[in-house]
Amino acid sequence: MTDTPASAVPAKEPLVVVSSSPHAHSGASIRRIMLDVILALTPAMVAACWFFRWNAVRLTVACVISCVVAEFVARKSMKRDATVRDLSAVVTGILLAFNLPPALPTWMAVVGSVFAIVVAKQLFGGIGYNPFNPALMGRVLLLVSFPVHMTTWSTWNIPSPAAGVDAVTTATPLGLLKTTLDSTGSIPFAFDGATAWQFLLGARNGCIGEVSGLALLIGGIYLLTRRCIYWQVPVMFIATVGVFATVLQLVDPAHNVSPCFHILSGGVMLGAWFMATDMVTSPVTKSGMAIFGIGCGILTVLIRKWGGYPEGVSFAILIMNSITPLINKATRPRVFGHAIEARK
Amino acid sequence: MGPLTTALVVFTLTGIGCGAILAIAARVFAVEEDPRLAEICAILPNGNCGGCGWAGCGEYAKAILFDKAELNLCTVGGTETAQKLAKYMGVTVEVAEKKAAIVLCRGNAGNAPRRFLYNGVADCAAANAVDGGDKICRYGCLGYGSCARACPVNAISMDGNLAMVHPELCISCGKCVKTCPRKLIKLVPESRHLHVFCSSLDKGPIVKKACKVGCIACTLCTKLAPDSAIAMNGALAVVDYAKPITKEAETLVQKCPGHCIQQA
Amino acid sequence: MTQILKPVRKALGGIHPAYHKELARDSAVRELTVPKSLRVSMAQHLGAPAKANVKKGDAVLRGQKIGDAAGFISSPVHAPTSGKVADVAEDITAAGTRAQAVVIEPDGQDQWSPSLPPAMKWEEADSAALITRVAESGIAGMGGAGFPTHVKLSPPKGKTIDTLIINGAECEPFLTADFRLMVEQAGRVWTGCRIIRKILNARTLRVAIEDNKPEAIAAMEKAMGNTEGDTAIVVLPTSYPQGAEKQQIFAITGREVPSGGLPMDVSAVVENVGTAAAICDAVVHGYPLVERVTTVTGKPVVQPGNIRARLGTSFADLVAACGGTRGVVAKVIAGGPMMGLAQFGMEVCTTKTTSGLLLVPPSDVSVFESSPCISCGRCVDACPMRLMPCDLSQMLEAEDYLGAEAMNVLDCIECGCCAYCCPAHRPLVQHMRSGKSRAMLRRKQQQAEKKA
Amino acid sequence: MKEYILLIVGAVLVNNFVLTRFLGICPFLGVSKSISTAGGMGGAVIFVITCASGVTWLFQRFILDPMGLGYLQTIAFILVIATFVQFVELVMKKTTPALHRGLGIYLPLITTNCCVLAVAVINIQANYTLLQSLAFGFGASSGFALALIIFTGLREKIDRANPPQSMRGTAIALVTAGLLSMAFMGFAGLVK
Repeated sequence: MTDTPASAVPAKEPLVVVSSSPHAHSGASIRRIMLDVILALTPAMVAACWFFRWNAVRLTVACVISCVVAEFVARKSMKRDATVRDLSAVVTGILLAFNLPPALPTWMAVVGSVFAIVVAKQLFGGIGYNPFNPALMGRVLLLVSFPVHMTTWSTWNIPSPAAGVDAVTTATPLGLLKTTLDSTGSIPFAFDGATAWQFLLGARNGCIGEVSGLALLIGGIYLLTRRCIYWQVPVMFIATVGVFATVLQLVDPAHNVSPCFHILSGGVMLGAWFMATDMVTSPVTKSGMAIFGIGCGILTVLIRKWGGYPEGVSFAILIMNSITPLINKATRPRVFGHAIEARK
Repeated sequence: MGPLTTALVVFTLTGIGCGAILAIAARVFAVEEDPRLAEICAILPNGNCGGCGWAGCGEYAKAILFDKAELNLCTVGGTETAQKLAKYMGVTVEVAEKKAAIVLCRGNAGNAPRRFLYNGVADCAAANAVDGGDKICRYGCLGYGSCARACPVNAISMDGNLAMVHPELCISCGKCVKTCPRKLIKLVPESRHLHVFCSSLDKGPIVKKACKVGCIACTLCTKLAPDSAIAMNGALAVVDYAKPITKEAETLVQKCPGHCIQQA
Repeated sequence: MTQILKPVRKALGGIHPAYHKELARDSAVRELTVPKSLRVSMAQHLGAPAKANVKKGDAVLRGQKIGDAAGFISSPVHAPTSGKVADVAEDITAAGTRAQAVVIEPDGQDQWSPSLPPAMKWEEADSAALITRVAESGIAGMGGAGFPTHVKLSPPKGKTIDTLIINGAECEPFLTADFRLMVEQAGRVWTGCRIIRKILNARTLRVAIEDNKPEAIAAMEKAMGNTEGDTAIVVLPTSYPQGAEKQQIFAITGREVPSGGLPMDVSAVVENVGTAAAICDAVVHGYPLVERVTTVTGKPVVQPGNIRARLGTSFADLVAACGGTRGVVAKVIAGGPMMGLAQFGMEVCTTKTTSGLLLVPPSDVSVFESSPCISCGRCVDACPMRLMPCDLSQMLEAEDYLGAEAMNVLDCIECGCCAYCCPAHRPLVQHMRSGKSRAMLRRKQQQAEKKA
Repeated sequence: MKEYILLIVGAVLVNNFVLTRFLGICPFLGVSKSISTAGGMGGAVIFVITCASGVTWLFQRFILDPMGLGYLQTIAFILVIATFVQFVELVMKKTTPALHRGLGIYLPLITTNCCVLAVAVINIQANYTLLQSLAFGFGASSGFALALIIFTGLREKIDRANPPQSMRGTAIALVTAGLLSMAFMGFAGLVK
């Protein structure tokens, strides 16, 4: 850098930039947020690769690539500027893959990805405009279109009620619970401390990204410290599931499992930390976020307990997505200086 | 009784019963309505298509009567309905000459340089509020296209940072005139093609620095134009569209040293 | 000893930007030699610009009135030095508008006008006389908005003021002018405070300083000595915008200024420390306001510092006094980075409201393209007025001005917290501004219609 | 009691008339522009459908069935419903003109809203008692109102969205309705 005499400063230099205030910026960007989400998903991805090996890699790669390509093609064909660089398509791809069972054929994953990006996101104009979480929309589409494939799991050792005698099943804990309760009216397994630990680490059946609660928790805490998410949504979501499940168990212990099971099984951890906290489709006010989390929790247990599907996290979040605009309206903060009479 | 007769009897009785209920209700719950409402409804096509922007013809009639809605919004009825409505409402349909909007500026990117790089909302009013707009000329077109967005018939296109009106599409609604923060757009008779394409009230030397096309207040045109059809407003020559300019037009265009008198 | 208090209420919203005060905070205020030419704008304050009462060729003396106040909400302007009037012409202001300016060619004598008002014994004067003196001395709020001070000091009948807040928060990043003033001339500031308190007959006096300025707190504490009555320094936690009037009143008294109201509606008045010092000069010495302390800072400035500059000094002269620049200047800002006004060059001149001049190198200028709102809620969290900037900006983008007005766009104080933290880089403040101007326009039209 | 609650919950969530049976789409798209109108329309529909299911049930039971005119059910129901809606409109115009103005053309349109006829017909087909019919009518119409209000909230977001030119307006609204109905599939099986 060379010093220029002061007199030469104004006219000869290239034109200066003039904009409206503020002239400072925190440096936050959508790309940075998405990068943080991807980083936060890494532990869960490692866990997925550990438990499901090749299948996890296959599904994640398929979903990410097809999401990015779908986003690129959609933007191009609509003659709009490319938005692939903001990484939101990558996040959608990873989240969708995390919500798929390990044995799902690749082409189905691709169908889900394309639907998620094109119909649930780009038709509305791209990031920021989609009313529903694209990844969950992709999953629900696959769930209603290919119910058999979407509920085919790998094998898992059931912690047996009679200690020591383990059985092997190809159902998820929630699926097994539902079918056994419906047919025999009893709980198929004991849920003790050791099992809870096993569930937390991820040794159970489920979608590839949802099994390890611990890995997801690490990612969630990272997001919290990076201020990418507010605590209201995940904490209220998980707490509500816990409270609701506790109440159920207290009322009828013979047909209800412990709240710990509800929190650690299925997609609660993944949903609470990564899906329900999706900025675009969740409320903007803190009280709204709390309501959103509570609603997700209630609907999740409602669907698990009385609904036709064994797992309700996806549906619960999507239903709460749909009333997000109403929550925003209802929780609009009182503007400073309003509702106060001027002192006469 | 055969089934046919039963059906007939039952339905006749039901019909009469329902009719009676409604007739009584209409009496009991009668609301006095403006009789003109029914008459306006009669003029409208009553297809309830909603093309006018209201939910059905009845609503549009109410809007005409109470909210002074415009009369030419019915797309189904077209001009005929509009004229009938105008006649009914006692509005004289203007027979004045058709006007078209025109942007009195030629300061496109090549002609009028900028004094800084603007970074912000691409809207003329917003840009004008940031340090007075990014063009050196403080009267010229900013080129952020607010008028083009305001135009209901897409008659304004942006051409090299300059708004251009396509007179054949213009419906002279005046929305662009209201939108332009620099008041560059005027409604002029469509038959007139000679304009002073500059709106700068600055003095000659400043205008010369700011734009290649600009009125430098030489007053030459005021002398050349017949019957003072071009007059000075301070340092700006302005065409008086009430007075004709015919054969002098070409000379004016050639002689203008600021190149701002042009035939559109 | 002086009491040191904590604020009674936590700040609402707000942000913690990078302050960069280290650039200029340790440089003592320097006197700037009178430059070759001064262009004194008549629009030094909010309200109607003053009317020049001199013409080309007139000789003026320092402190002589060269512009008369045009109405109640207006302020006179005085010659910053002695010399000849070279021109009275239209000139561009920092806000990008145009106003009359008196161009003075200094004669180098810098001779005070003999017709300056006499020094006053403020302890014995009555408040009407003091207010007249403040008005005649052309004092306007020196924090940035520039509201004529005498208007603030004369509340309408029926409104009493019980709390006077002296604002030394200086929450704008980069700026250190108020800080240096407090450190170096705490005595002047304190005298000014007492004069204002006398005028208003306010029971409570609070000096508000952010906790990142311990030297200023110490200096003020020393100057204030053994205070009488309900007087204290309030140490505010550092956050932006702690210096905003409504937020400061809320933090210190817990009172909320009603929407569309003024601080006097909650019996409070806020004055900047610079204003207090200027009032001290005007009353105690009879000097009108012809100079101010301003911070010249930013990475491209060779020697960032605080300068006591005459009104009408061009920005280029200010920068020259700080050793010029190095490297490319990509942005010139009059004021701080949060609420300052970007300039197209350095031709604009110092006014009573120029709290600083900030130069920004190209590496720190973000020329951005905004993307759609991703409803992250950060702006809602940061807004000190508890508005919903995200919704408002989307409404305004869709030109739904009525909807925005219904959602209280007029309450926006344009502090910039929302745009600062927006990850989509949306020009939220600019949207708010256009919404506000539309709403004001509509209200004016409505009032006009009512009259008609 | 439990039976009626299940009937209502089923009609509101599981077999939502708009989102799973795709009935009453016209007012669903038409009146979803502002929350207050949507609320008014929802209220009107709840009132009309609940009452109409009672009236049509009685009509079927005491007039059509004894006379053996079951095959004329559709025509008869339309007649009864139309009369009833006209009656409600007259009353509303007199008593709550503001709401009447807000609902505009959509109040008379309830006449032709297939929801009303569907509820009436389903009541007869499912052999509901009068009380069950009323409960079902109430549930179905509440489901309509719920879907309408949720959709109105979404509609505001969509109206500010930026879909490609060909998808603007009703097209994107229908896509949204489709996605919403996919979300509501989560309630499937809630009431067996």
